[in-house]
Amino acid sequence: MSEISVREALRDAMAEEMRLDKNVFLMGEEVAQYQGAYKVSQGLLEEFGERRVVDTPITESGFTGIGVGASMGGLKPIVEFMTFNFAMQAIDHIINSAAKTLYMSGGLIPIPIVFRGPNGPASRVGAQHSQCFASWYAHVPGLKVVSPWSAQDAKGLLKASIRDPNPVVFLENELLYGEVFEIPETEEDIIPIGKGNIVRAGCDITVTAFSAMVPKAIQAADMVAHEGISVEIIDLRTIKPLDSDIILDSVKKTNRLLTLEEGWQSSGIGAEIAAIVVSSAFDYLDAPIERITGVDVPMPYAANLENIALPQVNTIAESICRLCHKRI
Amino acid sequence: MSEISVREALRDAMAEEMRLDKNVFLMGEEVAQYQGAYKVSQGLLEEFGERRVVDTPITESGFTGIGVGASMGGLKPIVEFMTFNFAMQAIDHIINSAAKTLYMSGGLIPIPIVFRGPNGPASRVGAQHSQCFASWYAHVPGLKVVSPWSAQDAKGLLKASIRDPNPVVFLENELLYGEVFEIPETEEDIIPIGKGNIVRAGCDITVTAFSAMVPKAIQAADMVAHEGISVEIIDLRTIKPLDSDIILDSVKKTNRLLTLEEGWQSSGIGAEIAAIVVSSAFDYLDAPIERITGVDVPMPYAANLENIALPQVNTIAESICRLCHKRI
Amino acid sequence: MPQKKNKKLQPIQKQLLPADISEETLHTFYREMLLIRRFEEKAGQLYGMGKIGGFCHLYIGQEAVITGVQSSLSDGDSVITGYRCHGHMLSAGASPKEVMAELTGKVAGVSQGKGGSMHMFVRGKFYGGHGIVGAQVPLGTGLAFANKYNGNDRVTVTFFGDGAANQGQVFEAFNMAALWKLPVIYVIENNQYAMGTALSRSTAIEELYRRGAAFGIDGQRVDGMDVLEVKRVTEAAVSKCRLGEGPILLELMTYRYRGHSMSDPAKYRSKEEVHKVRDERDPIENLKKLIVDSGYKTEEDLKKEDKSIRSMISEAAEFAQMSPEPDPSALTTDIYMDDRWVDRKNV
Amino acid sequence: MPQKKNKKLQPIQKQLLPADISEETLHTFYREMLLIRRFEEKAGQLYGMGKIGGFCHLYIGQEAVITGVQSSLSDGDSVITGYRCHGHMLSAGASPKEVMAELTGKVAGVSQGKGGSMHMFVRGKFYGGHGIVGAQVPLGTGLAFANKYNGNDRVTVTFFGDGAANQGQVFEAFNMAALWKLPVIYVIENNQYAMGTALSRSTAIEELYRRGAAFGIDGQRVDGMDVLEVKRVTEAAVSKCRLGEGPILLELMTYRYRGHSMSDPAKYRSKEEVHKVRDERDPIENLKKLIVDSGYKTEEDLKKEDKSIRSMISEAAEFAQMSPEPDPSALTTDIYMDDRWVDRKNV
Ligand SMILES: Cc1ncc(C[n+]2csc(CCOP(=O)(O)OP(=O)(O)O)c2C)c(N)n1
Ligand SMILES: Cc1ncc(C[n+]2csc(CCOP(=O)(O)OP(=O)(O)O)c2C)c(N)n1
Ligand SMILES: [Mg+2]
Ligand SMILES: [Mg+2]
Repeated sequence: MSEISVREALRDAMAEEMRLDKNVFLMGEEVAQYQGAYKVSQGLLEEFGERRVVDTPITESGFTGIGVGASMGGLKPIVEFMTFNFAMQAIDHIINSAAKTLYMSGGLIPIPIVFRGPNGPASRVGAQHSQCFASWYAHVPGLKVVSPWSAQDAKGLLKASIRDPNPVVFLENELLYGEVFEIPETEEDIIPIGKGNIVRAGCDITVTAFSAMVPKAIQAADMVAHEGISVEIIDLRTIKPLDSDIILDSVKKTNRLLTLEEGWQSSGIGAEIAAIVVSSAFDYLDAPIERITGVDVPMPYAANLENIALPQVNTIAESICRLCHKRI
Repeated sequence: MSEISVREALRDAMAEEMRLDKNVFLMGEEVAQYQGAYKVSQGLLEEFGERRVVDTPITESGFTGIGVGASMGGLKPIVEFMTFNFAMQAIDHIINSAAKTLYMSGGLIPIPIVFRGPNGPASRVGAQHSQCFASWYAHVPGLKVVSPWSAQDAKGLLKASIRDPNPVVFLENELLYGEVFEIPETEEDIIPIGKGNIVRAGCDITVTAFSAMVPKAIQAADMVAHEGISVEIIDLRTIKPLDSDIILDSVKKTNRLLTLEEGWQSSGIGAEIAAIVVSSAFDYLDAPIERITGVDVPMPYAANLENIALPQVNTIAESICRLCHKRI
Repeated sequence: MPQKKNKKLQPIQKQLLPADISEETLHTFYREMLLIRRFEEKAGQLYGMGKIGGFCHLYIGQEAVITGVQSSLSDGDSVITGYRCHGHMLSAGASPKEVMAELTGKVAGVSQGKGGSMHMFVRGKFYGGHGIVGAQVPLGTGLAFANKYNGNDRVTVTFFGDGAANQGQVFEAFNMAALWKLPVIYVIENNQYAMGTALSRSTAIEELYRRGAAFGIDGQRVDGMDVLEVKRVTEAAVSKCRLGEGPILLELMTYRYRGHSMSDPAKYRSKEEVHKVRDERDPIENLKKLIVDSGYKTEEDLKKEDKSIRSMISEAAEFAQMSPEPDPSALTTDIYMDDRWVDRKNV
Repeated sequence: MPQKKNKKLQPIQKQLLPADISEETLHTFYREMLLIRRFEEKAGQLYGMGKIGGFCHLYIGQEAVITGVQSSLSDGDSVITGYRCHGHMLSAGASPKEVMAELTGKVAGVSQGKGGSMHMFVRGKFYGGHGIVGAQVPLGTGLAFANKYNGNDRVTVTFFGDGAANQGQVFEAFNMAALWKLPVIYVIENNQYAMGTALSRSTAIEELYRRGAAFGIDGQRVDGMDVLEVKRVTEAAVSKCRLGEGPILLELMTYRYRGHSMSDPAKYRSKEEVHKVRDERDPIENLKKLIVDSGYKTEEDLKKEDKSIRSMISEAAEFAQMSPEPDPSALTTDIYMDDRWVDRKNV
């Protein structure tokens, strides 16, 4: 066992894959000399040189298109967005050039590429820098969408994403970068895309979460444990393809479901999960499905407002109790 | 009563509002001299001149930003996208500059603007020209999202959108432009944003639809009527804010729900509706909620594949029967 | 591409031809351009018959551009363009049958019927076939990036229109290509209209070859209706580009005879304007004259060839109409590549 | 803005000053620039104390730019910029208290605490405060569009950075502004770095004032550390722009002394480089010297004023810290404007 932060896990994943495959390279704003705006690429320039760790001008549409073109040309780019908010400038290339090309070419032109960077709210960075894009990308066939919580998952899933022959949108979380996790030292640390993870087994209610919502789910589960409620927490890890089996199996056991996400509610990830479950496990449901999401507002800057714009552990615990017909 | 096509209805809405308010103007590619790529702006240049009907270069990001800036400056722009596929180039301005500014400015800077154009699949135009963006825009607070079916709705809702002091994303459908509807000649033809419409009352099952799916819902309802199933069809008309009351009231009556849309399934509009209903009308549901959506693939070009990529009337009728426990 | 016939050389008037252009080259150009034209005429017909759907952007009038450019490329070089790509496909060596079958949406099409007129590819040579105006410019720049990354001397030619030249991502690509000295040749096919918008209505300065100057990219305007001129200029650009000196911008002045796509009544220009270009600048007619004047071929010879091209195209059209549509199961294939992760130890 | 004092004129050395610049103007500039600097220093302190969160982009070093530009504008003209906007807010007349309260996220802030450091506005004068690099350029062009539409003679100054200058939408806006002759002045605040990226690493050609040439926009490079030079050039540009002759591009050479935002260790440049600029080109120090040399004010006078500005800023900081946070109910207001449709008959 060794201790490692999510930041280091991501860096190690890239470094290891770059060592294994000379076609893998990293490009983005400030990824090289500056070592990453959030220091995720620390040390990569030193090890791999500026041919493979490429600082770009602030031109997301241009460098994303270049990344996709390089992928068509046989390379395996990792395109870092300083944050996914800025990927909106480039989203046409992610959708129209990357996600659709294999299909449009009748299978002739694969686009192996990873788009990664911090997604969703950070801390006090305001409305234009706090959006969660999980459901937008998950909407689109041809993309895979990954959003890890732990360091081990971050590493294993990023490695899998880099090896994947398809375009992968890899959604990180700035506030998790510094979180330290124990990581077992094993040979094979790949974590397959498309598989959720039961981070806590339980029998009374299923709670789905991903990224920064997983620790909040755990805290809430701890709280309600005192009330005798046993919560099963599923870390989705992959948003697309969604591991609906793990969710359905769990709901068939617990008969109750609460979904968590930091993003907005309308047509979010929780909406999709609720719709899957009410369609495929209707007879197993003993209670309404609830969704706890970021409040449907552009992210405010004020500390107190930002706080209540995001799901609270208390609220989660209350929801769990309500769904389980217990008072907290 | 007079007969009018959706195309004319949209044009009339713009013309009438431009006559009423000198700050309203139309900009976009080919909207002036060419009279609109799909002839929606026919006659507007002649009536209003090139100051108010403005042809732009093919630079969506630029002219959308200019539109939003003009709105900040006191005008009420109608920005036409030749299709909404191209609005991906400009989506940062729609989200970050238009939707969020009122909030970020503490209410100081309103952005009255309409973004309109054809959305979703047309006919045989391939993967990059056939995407439905309803759920993406509906995800975002600060935007209103409208997607009409009939000519009357198109006119009344576009007029309401132009008058609305907020950014409105107005999603049209190319294949409906030529459809002709009877329109009553009344004084006030505004149709309020945020209200669904029961286009057919029924008691056995609720079917939600919008835009080109409404006529398919009607056809399917006709088919199953022979089996004695009475379908209530709700034309959503507005996607955001969604008229959840009209849906919940209907489901509380029919106890069954089928959602229709041409867009992709994951985190689509049907997902949101299903999630709302299973959360707020759980005890009324007698059957699983089903969603019929566009198949989760980039749109193929081949005629037969394109056909089966989209919801079929047959499939809809089958779903209705299945949910109502009848065989067709 | 039609196979070259080994015909005995006829006496020619040397002075009519640039020193390094053989009669055979002229003849090849002629056949290649004619193939594109006849193909496009047939595509237009099939569209009229409802056999082709959606958009169909014909290349008629612009044949000299891709023909001249392609002739100056070597194996391993790549080409990319927008939706007006039938000519580029044929020039890249795709069979007229398979291209036409793609247009009719059949499984025998180069993209198995899934792409359509705008989305076709020849692996390793032609990278599409893109529907979003301007998007191919960073993509082509990325192909060049890959070549530079791999340390080879291949070049990428990235085509786009006069309308596309205003797109922001074009300038972003220019900047990076210049900064990183990428081996890319940007070719603006200036056919003077973007749909219904004449160039003068989309920009204040019509000298599009100057668009790279602010980034240090040299530009040049070329007669894109003269295949020999196109070849000459492109060859020079390619040689320079191979040396690793970075991007080059060429503005090829050309003209499209037909509407933007099939549904365009083209009211934004006069019939006279079109006729004048056809009469005076047609790339095929002018080359034909040169060949006949040179004595290498007679009018009669060329007519015969036209006939054989026409019949090849008719066959392609026949094939494209008779071929079956894709199997319905194809709807859900090719969304993702197989997930077999490459086992690195065996690479 | 500090109020101007009516002080008796001192004997001055006329030759030091441009003919049309009064000592009073110098003095006003001095006070305005100093206000920005002291404000920013205090903001930096509050950030260090955890009173300000998220991003906080200080303007220290660049004060002459907005001060000189603003002085050449009239009522009704508008300004827009990116996230580095505290100086622009103060220059637009926003009260230091309200700006500081916005930085601390309080309800008394100009955006009621909802916007933060990057998102502030002064209605009718300053249009933000935008967080997406380059986005303000089309927005500012749109403000100019509205003025042209309304047939008035107002101008819009659109500021952006050297890094932003590479963004595609900037070129798209240039093209339309030139095509439509919009009354917009583009001001590049070239502080030579975009975060950690020195200009030479983001573009091959560093003469950013040439970026509009391909569209017919004249450009000029200006010493942005000399407020008088900034004023002189901007005034000329504004006059020209008011005549309806279309956009103008100014590249103002300046420098930021602090890191990009508060968390930036600024390892990408040497301390010496920063010190050299501070020592030799500081806009405030150099102006101070001019004022003192002119005899209009003594060092002592100016020190006293600095003190009064410092105390005003301290009050602002006090106010910003003591003010309450927004009421929780504010979370869900201002998402949409009231839906009362305007009754057209009463307009
Ligand atoms: C981003 C985007 N905007 C608009 C369109 C619609 N459109 C397709 S082709 C075209 C005109 C392009 O003109 P030009 O670049 O000159 O190329 P040409 O058609 O003349 O070959 C337009 C507006 C599009 N496909 N993509
Ligand atoms: C589209 C976009 N990409 C990246 C960022 C992150 N970012 C914020 S400021 C900045 C540097 C901008 O530099 P410059 O334009 O020179 O302005 P300066 O900060 O020097 O004033 C970057 C990369 C962003 N906000 N928006
Ligand atoms: Mg053109
Ligand atoms: Mg800078």
